[in-house]
Amino acid sequence: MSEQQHEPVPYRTFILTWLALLILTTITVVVSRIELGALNIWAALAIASLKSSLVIFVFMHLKQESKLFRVCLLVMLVILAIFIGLTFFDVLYR
Amino acid sequence: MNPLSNPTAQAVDNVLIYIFGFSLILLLGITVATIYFVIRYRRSTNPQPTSQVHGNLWLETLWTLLPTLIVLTMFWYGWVNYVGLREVPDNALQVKATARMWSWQFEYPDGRRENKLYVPVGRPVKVNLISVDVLHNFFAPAFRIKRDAVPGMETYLWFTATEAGSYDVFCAEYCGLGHSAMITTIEALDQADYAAWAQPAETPQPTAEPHGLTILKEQGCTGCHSLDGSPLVGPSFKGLAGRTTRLDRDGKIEEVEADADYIRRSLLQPKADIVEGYPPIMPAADYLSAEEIEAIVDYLLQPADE
Amino acid sequence: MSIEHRDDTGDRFGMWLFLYTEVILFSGLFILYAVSLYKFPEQFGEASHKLNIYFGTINTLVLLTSSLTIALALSAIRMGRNKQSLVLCLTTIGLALLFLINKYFEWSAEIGHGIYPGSAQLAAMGPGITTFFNLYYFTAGLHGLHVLIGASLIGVVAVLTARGRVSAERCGLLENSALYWHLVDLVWIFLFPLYYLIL
Amino acid sequence: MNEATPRYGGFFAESPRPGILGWLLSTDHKRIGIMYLACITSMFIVGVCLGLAIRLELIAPGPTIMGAQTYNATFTVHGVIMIFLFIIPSIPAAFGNLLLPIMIGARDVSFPKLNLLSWYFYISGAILAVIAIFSGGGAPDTGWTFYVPFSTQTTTNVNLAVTAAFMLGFSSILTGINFVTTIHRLRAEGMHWGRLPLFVWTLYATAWIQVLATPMLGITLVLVLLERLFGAGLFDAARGGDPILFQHLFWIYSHPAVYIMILPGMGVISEVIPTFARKPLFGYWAMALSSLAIAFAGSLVWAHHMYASGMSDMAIMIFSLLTFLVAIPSAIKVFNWVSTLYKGSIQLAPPMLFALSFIFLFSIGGLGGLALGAAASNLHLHDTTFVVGHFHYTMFGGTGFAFFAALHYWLPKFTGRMYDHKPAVIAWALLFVGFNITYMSMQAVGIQGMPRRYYDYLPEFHTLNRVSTIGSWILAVGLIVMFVNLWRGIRGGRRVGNNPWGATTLEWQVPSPPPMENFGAQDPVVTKGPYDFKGVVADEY
Ligand code: HEA
Ligand code: HEA
Ligand code: HEC
Ligand code: CUA
Ligand SMILES: [Cu+2]
Repeated sequence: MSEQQHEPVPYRTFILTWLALLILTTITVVVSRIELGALNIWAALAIASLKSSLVIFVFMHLKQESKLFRVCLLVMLVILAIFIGLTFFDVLYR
Repeated sequence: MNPLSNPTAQAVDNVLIYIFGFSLILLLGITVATIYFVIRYRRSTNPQPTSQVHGNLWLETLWTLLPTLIVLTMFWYGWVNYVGLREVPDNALQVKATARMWSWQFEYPDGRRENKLYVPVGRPVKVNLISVDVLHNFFAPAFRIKRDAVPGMETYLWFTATEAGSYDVFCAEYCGLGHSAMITTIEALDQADYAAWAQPAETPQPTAEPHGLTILKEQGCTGCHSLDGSPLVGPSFKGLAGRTTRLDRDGKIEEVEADADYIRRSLLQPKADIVEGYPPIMPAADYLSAEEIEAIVDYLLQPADE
Repeated sequence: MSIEHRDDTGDRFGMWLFLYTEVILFSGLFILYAVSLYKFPEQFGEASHKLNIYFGTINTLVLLTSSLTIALALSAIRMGRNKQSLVLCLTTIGLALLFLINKYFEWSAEIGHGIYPGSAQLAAMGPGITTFFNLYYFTAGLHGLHVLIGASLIGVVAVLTARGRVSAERCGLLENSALYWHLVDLVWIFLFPLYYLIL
Repeated sequence: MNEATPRYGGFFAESPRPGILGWLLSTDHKRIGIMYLACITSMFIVGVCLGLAIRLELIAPGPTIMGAQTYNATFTVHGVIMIFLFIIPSIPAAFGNLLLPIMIGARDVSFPKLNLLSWYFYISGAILAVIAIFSGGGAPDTGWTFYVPFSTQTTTNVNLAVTAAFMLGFSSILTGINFVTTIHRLRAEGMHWGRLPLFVWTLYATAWIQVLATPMLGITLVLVLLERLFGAGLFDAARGGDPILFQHLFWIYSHPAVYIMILPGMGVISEVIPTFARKPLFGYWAMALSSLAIAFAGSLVWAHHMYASGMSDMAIMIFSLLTFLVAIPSAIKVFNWVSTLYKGSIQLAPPMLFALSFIFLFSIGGLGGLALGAAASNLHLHDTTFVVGHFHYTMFGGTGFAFFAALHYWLPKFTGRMYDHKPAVIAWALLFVGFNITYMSMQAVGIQGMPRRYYDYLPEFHTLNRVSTIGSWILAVGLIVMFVNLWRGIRGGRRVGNNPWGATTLEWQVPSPPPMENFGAQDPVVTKGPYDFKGVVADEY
């Protein structure tokens, strides 16, 4: 079962990630209180994506998983982007 | 699909013929090849396969690229002709079409309302579609045009009748019970007839039907309510006057004498009291003016004269 | 019956696939959100001000922490510290409950103001705002449901750990429940700014 | 199988549990596959009988055998049953479960218990759907597309129907997850990607669509439900909603779904044709990759169902272009099938007949799809019976005939018995002729402009409709002959060996019916490609 299980991740890695997430959360809240117009939403999304990639790669051990896992994740995200993006070809130009 | 001379139909038919033509050729090619191989290489004459080839890069690239080109031309031809269907000539006659379960109403710039779409021959007509309840679709096969009527949104289409005559209009978006009955016609009149029709009749003809009845027909009430007692979606208007209707007030049945304000209520808040055994689908007729409603009430209440 | 045959990587892979389906499920609601935001920008801003940002922020912290604890629980079991792992699992469940309790108070407050799907008051606020709150309730509700499921999964894991059925060699179940729990966290990471923070 | 002979009974005989429980609680992929096959076939029979009723009603203008409400309910239920209960699970869930593990040299799928669970979701969905027909407010009358706002207003059992569809979607998702994982993790030693049978490739592509598209259907249906329960107004224009958005969400799933339907069918054809041409499939990699290409491109084109919906013209241009791109991989497949026949040694056994007619019928359907995909011509053809013709050609003429081919091809494997060939050929002829009469005339009347979902029609459409109805009777006879013949074959057909057709994929090397663990003591080691016919002999012919 060598390839089946990966090495346990040391506690501090997780704790540091957690701190990073907390900091990012405060950043979103602060940024959202500044009036940036449409930028607000993009900033929020950018930070959220950053946070989620932290969760995915560290907490969910994607770092240790084989390439297959990352490729599949990519496929899913591409499809997701297509679903949302192409819908907007209608909504934006209606 | 008889050849038609009007512009929209021609635009669409070009594409149809182009694509069907290609498709026919391709289909024939494939079928003939298949049948030929099946006969030529049948087990009885060809007991052992005479080739074990796994593939052929050139052939495969060929029949990847060829279809690509073919479909791209199809796409382009389809698109350019579609653009033509969306660009309305600016001298177009504007008509507002209201779709409701299950009837059409056409309103002209001069405020006149009709259930059939009367248009002059030779002049482009722009139909602005709206719906008051669910999705409907204005489909005129003779002009190859089709567009949904969407509640809360205005859509449009245009056409030009090149020959006088009467052309079918269907509702081509499923809208429930009366979907297949939601049919009307485009009446294309040549100049003289159209002029005659277009000028307002100042003196109402002696044989004019009661005003209320006209409204009922205009408003598409008759789409759901028959005048001859035959049951449609809604109860028939025949003998409505003084009829005691059994109402279903959420669960408990009540008997009501159909009098003036009952009818007003039925018109303005149909959901308030539902006639027993009927679905609660009657649209509120609050878009009617007060006198229109009175006219309807009067008409419905006058005793049925035998 | 198929013979006892074990493939942890396969199990994890299957779990990831399942998580993808969850993401797509929520994405449907996010498409609706995006389109409505595009149609009613200022109504959305106004509506989101009606949401209590403190509840939102606290819940974010709670979920992030719970993600940490469950991740730690996995490391712990891998290092053979089953007791610790059990404690961490229970903490995670505790945090999940805390999250739900928060939600309960938040929602009852809003419902107290007569703001809930189909309420007359909401309808009175006009199109954009109604859309916002309906979407908010459905998305948050669906997410809450996932919190519930995830918590009970981890509950099962905890019991099995206590019984010694989950251990350094056989921690697949804990691994997958943890994955699921992280997804719950991920959804909230997007849900939070979109509903509580847009101006 | 039930006769009390000491003969070898394969997985039908061996079971840890006796009797019916041995099936209902079995996690063996073959037993689950058989259970799927049984349910799906019965659902199919219900569906086609409804189809027959539809045609009977349309034999003449005006009411003939039913009222308008009944008619609307009939085509709705016909559509729902055919789509969600028959065609989507037909080949993947039934034959996929039966064959996939054996074909890749595995003992079972990755998650046998999940597999059983997904069957239970299927059966509960089926039961709910049936309840929806017979209970309360009457059978749903929305059409299988559940378009709002009508679906949120009608008083019929839409809630139940929607819940049923939701469960069926979940069942389909579980199957998808299972197959993807299985194909990645459980391939036997030596079974690398270049040696997978094409059927496995198509199942793989299908499974990905099931995983990535189906959840969108789930959330859409949930929203319809919430709309009906709480009146949230998310799709209600009056309250800031957008009815067209529903159509987007619905088709984001339901277009990819049509490739869930056709891809496994294409896989079956890619197995049958080489076997009866005794020749390797032409262009293996082109076939494998085009399956993935279809799956991917298929998720880019959903809005070609919405050209007339009031969607923006920009979107129409984009989606029309993408729609045409989907046609290309399909074209590649067709050309490769045909050229596989070249210089083969062709045997017109029943499965081959169905496979060859698949090519013809699917081509007609698909080429019709091109006319629908072009923006201008779609405006004339949209929601006419031409569309109905198109999708019956693709679904029934395509997937349906592939399903029949699979039945004739693999049933001998799983029962160890062979049906009579003469009745099978007669049935095929009847089906083929009846099919074209029925749907060719339907397409023709559509081009003349008859809208679909029409309970009543104008006199000018009468002739073609009558022809179509008569065609459906020929179809009916053909189907009955086929089913009866197959049934007799299963019960009392003559015994055949492990490899009646002389096919090369792994399932033909195990005994028929296959034993519980598929490969006895040790797992197989694969040393050659899937279509290497050297030295393989058929014990038939
Ligand atoms: C198995 C199911 C299936 C399949 C495989 C397809 C395949 C295709 N479909 Fe179809 N379709 C449906 C099932 C299916 N469809 C259903 C159920 C509906 C109606 C839903 C409803 O409203 O109820 C529908 C409706 C539908 C519409 C909407 C019609 C409308 O309502 O306005 C459109 C429009 O573009 C379309 C297009 C296509 C295209 C381009 C393909 C392509 O994939 C076809 C590709 C195949 C070929 C092209 C033929 C084979 C190739 C050759 C013969 C080689 C030569 C070819 C070239 C050189 C190009 N389909
Ligand atoms: C795989 C899918 C599939 C299949 C196989 C069929 C099969 C048939 N369908 Fe289907 N149909 C759909 C999927 C399918 N349909 C869908 C999705 C719709 C859209 C619904 C909607 O609009 O929402 C539709 C709509 C639809 C319409 C359009 C309704 C309308 O728009 O007004 C019509 C009209 O003729 C029709 C007819 C038929 C017919 C005649 C058959 C024939 O194939 C039937 C042939 C079979 C028989 C005539 C019966 C044979 C008898 C038996 C098999 C019994 C045997 C019993 C024993 C052996 C015990 N169907
Ligand atoms: C979509 C179909 C539909 C349309 C259009 C419609 N109605 Fe109705 N109507 C019904 C139904 C169904 C009922 C019975 C249930 C109820 O009382 O609401 C009904 C009930 C009524 C009643 C009470 C009848 C009785 O027997 O008590 C009156 C009066 C009436 N409608 C008038 C009208 C008028 C006037 C119009 C046109 C402005 C109209 N309706 C348009 C469906 C319709
Ligand atoms: Cu109106 Cu169909
Ligand atoms: Cu499609």
